[in-house]
Amino acid sequence: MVRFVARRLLQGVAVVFLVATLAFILFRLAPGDPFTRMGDASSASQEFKAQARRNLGLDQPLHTQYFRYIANLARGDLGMSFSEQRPVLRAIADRVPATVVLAAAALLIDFLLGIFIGAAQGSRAGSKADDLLSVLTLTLYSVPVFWLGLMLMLVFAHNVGLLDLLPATGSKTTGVYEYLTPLGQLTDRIRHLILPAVALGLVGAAGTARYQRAAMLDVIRQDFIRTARAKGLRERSVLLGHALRNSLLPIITLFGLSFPILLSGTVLVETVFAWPGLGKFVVDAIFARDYNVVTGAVIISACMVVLGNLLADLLYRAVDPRVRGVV
Amino acid sequence: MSETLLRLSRNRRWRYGIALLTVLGALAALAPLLAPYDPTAQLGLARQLLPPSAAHPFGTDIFGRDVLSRVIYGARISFVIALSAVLLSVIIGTSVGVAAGYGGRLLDGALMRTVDAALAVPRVLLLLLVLALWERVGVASLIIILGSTSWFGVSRIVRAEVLSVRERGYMEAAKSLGVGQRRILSHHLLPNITSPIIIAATLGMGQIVLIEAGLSFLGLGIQEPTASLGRMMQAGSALLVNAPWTSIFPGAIIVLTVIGFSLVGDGFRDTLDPRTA
Amino acid sequence: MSELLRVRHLTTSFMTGAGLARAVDDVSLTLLEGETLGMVGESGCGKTVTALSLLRLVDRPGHIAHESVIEYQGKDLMQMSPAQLRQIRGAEIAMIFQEPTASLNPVLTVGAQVDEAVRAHRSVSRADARARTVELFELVGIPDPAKRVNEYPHQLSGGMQQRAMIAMALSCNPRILIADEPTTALDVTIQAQILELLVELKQRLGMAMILITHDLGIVAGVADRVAVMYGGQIVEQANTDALFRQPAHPYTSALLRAVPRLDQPATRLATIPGAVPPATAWPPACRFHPRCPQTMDHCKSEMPGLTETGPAHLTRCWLAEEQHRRDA
Amino acid sequence: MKSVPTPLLSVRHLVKQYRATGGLLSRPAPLLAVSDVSFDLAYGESLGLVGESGSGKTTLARLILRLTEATAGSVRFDGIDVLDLDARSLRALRRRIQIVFQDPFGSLNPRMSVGAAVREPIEVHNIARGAAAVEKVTQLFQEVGLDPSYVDRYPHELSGGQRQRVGIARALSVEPDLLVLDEPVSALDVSVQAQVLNLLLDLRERRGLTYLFIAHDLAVVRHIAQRIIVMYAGRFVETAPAAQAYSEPLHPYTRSLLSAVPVPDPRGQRQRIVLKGDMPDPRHTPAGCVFHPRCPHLKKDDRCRTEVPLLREAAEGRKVACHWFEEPMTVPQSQAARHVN
Repeated sequence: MVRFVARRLLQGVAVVFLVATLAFILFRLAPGDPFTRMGDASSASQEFKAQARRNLGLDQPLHTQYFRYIANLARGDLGMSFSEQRPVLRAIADRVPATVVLAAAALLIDFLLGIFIGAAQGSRAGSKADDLLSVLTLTLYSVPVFWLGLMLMLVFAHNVGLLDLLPATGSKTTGVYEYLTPLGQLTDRIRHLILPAVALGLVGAAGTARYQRAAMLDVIRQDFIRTARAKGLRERSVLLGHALRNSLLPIITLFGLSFPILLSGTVLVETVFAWPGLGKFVVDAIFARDYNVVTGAVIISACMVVLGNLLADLLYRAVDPRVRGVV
Repeated sequence: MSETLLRLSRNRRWRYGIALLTVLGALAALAPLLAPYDPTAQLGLARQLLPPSAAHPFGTDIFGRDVLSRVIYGARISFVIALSAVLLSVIIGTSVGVAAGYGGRLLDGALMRTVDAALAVPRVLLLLLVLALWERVGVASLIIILGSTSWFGVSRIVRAEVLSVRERGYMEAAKSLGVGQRRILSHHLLPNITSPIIIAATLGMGQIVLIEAGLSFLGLGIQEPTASLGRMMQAGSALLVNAPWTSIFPGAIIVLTVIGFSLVGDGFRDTLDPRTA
Repeated sequence: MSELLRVRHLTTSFMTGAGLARAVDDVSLTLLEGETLGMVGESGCGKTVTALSLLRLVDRPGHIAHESVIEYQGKDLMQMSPAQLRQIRGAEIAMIFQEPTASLNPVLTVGAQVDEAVRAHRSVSRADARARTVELFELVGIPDPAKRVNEYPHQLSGGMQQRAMIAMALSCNPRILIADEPTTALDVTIQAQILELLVELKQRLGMAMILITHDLGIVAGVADRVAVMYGGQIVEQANTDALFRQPAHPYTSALLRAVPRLDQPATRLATIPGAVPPATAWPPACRFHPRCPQTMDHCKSEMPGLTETGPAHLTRCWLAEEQHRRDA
Repeated sequence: MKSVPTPLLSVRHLVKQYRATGGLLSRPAPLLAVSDVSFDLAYGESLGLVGESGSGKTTLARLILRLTEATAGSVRFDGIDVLDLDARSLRALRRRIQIVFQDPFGSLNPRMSVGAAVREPIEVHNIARGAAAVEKVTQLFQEVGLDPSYVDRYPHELSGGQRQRVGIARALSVEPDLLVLDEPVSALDVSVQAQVLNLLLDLRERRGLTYLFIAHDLAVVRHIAQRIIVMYAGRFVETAPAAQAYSEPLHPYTRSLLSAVPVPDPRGQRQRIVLKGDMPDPRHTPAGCVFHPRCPHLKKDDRCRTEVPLLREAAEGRKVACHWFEEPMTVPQSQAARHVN
């Protein structure tokens, strides 16, 4: 077990290293460097740019740049953020918690709702309810997550929506939050979380439900379900104890694969709801031409994805005895 | 082949999907004929932000442009981008997948580790990384960017399929009959991996439509004044209270398009995938 | 001996892409207490669907016709509620299947799967159920049962998996065991072990057994009576000895001559032309007539009934019926 | 001294060892699939290779055809060193050795019509082209008892027996000398199995083919083979002319195997020797005789547990790998029946 985790962590480090290398290549292969690209948008003088290039080592040969970049990375140094005038890592660290909270809440909605709907559909495949839910999940699956966010806002948000129920943007009520009781603060944060998390979670849940339905159908066709019925088990035990349980195996794989998709979604949702997380930070950084932040965010996201995959692998091993003992 | 078509036409999802895509595709293809206005024409101050009416079924935007016309042209761009980018990604993905699955351990390892790394980066972030280097992107460069960052999944599917087909009896049979490598590849391997590629490609088109819209929404894709659905929604998001139609309609068209691709993809999966048939 | 199971007009059909398939068509049979009834036929003849229909385990798109009667000790399973049916399944009538690997849930220990069968029909504690499971494992000859109950199916060999399936089937001392091709997926030497085990357990526990197989050799060694299936129907039914000595249906005799044997000179085998047609395309009238060496005009126009052609010997064949009438 | 004709196929000390895929946790244990086997196959002979799953019989066939590479040993076909051929010569050799696979469905490309499947080797080996190739396909279809109008059908449109006939026609298309038949009838129903077996007998007679017939079903092998090799856990345990192997088997495994075959005659039931346990795990084969943990021989002793029995001459043309084959092996009834421990 320890060996498995160690091995997968090592592989994860290799993946992150590769991501960093790809990012390096992408940037250096592109014509010019951040400063030429800044071009006329920046009023900085030629001397300033040349000085900045020297400071950043951009005048060095490529391999020297690469090794320095990797060496810095190994020390956890992702460079400086131009726009915030502080280390990228620290700037990112400030944003990560908000994104993790949003992603976790969305993940919860995604899988709880998705598995429930998909399993219900799969066990009654072909029924009217199944057809109806299929239309619903297909539609939700096809909705751009940011548009769903806008539509939710249009219905539920303060000052915007028809129902005026929840705050539209931000992660807390500015100006008021500091004066709330701890419980009030929590409520305030949760109220802000609901819309973005639901937008992100619903789209995910639709995909999960489609997958879960197929997985359930797949399992129900298998011989051991017939065995379970033949020994006189209640239909509920057959469905929960055998069918659902086994159908969750492919869902765990989906769980591992959903992390990058989820993080993609946060970029869009955070922009819609002005959620102060990593995604919004990256988008702002692009317009501010703060390239170190973009690279840093890509690397940090890769780390999150790697950890997520490890989590999925561990879950899989916990549930499927056949893969235990196989490294 | 005709038998496959017959089975497809019996699949309800596939039929609905094809019908939906045909309508939307016709709309996109015939945009110049069908759009009531020039999508970039600003019709004057008096016609700014008009709610839906007989003259403007989808209303007008803040510059007084006809939203229906812009939606039709936007759909046209979405279609062009989705089809071309997926074509590109399928070509790259299939080549890489076949090379990895059939080209020996070393090549497989190198290619798949690279794909692992690429897949570890959330797709939108990856695109932001690439787009950060471009000032303004036109349709052509967007297609190249989207296509060249969308093949990772395809290559994995193809590789898995190649590895599985490699073990099938008929591959060994061909080998034992003295059939050469190249012929085995073209006559026995490739024809048997087309189904998953078709399925992945169709479902991929829906995803590209969504991603392209997302990028434009962030302000990084197609630039104004060209009509793009994502960009329209971005502009619309600022006017959510006053002019919701400017964001509702472009979104709805995207939803319909993606539903179409998903239905067709599901239909292909139901009929072509031996595991579910 | 009294009748344990009495099946009348059992008909099971499937809606398929190619049309309606009457996989089992008007099958009637009787199982007496303590006897072994063998059901033989080639693949696609409806043996397995018959077995599943007996416990109403046919899944959609399969459907058992309403007029079918499946009487167990006088009670019709067709009329039972799901709850009543559950009290029969596993407790009174148990089943084992062809592929032990596929028939066991891969993510549960074999012990847990047997425990579950015990607890489905008896209100016993977990510990008692487990004790019973260990006892059952010992009964079916799984070495080191206390350890094996905690293993997962993939950790057992095919033969051991089938023993675990048998243990599960026997958990509530059923009166009837339906074994559907229980040894087909196994090697010859393991097949011999399992067959021997089944025969021994049947005797020891006083069960009746329906043994479904394509292997005439297995039937000859194990069954008291044999029903031969072709095209979803029973075409011949007789005591084992009579069936092998004097097969009355041309299909039975052709099948017997087509089997390669160790106990006779290795001569050229007799063949049956063609193959079993799919269930969606049974030939009209006698279903065997396109392959039969003795087809008469009558066989192409009217389906023969299952009639008595000897003592306790039923045959579905115009020719056999005619011969019997002449002899009588 | 009699002049011994050169055999068509000569296998010497052939070994196939798989590297175990041991990771960090499991100790890599080499897996010996075929362990030092030697045999000859004469022109026109039919040799039956019998064993249960995991005995190594299919691996042996694949080694001979070089569908998998041998670890050690030699295979000579008509004087040619098969294991030493380069890719080009190997393809040429494959005209002369052909294989018919167990699963007729799996061994046919689902996207290729069966006519095209039979024509492919004809064209690849430049035996005929165009209309001549089509004509040859028609002839082959007729020869194996298939309606030539089936050429445009796809494998899934044919029955199992028909597909196996296509497989045979395809193998014959290149006019081979040796036909390796890997369980060619075990996926077929009894009535169809008999048809295909008879076809194989006819073809052998008509074309003077040499057969290496691999099967687990002893009754089937008996109808086609003149000589039998019995394999167990990667080793040959007995080789004998068919008549003797069946009437008077010498190795305890052969005896048990024969006695385990069900006889379709309720009055002709014989005393069965039911073996205990399973085939050994190929990664942990027992020391000494591989068969000793299951062996019912009364004389089984320490030698069986420690010393590997060599395949030694038991009589003219017969070899057995058992320390005790000369000793009678009557198993007491109680022991035969009691297999449940």
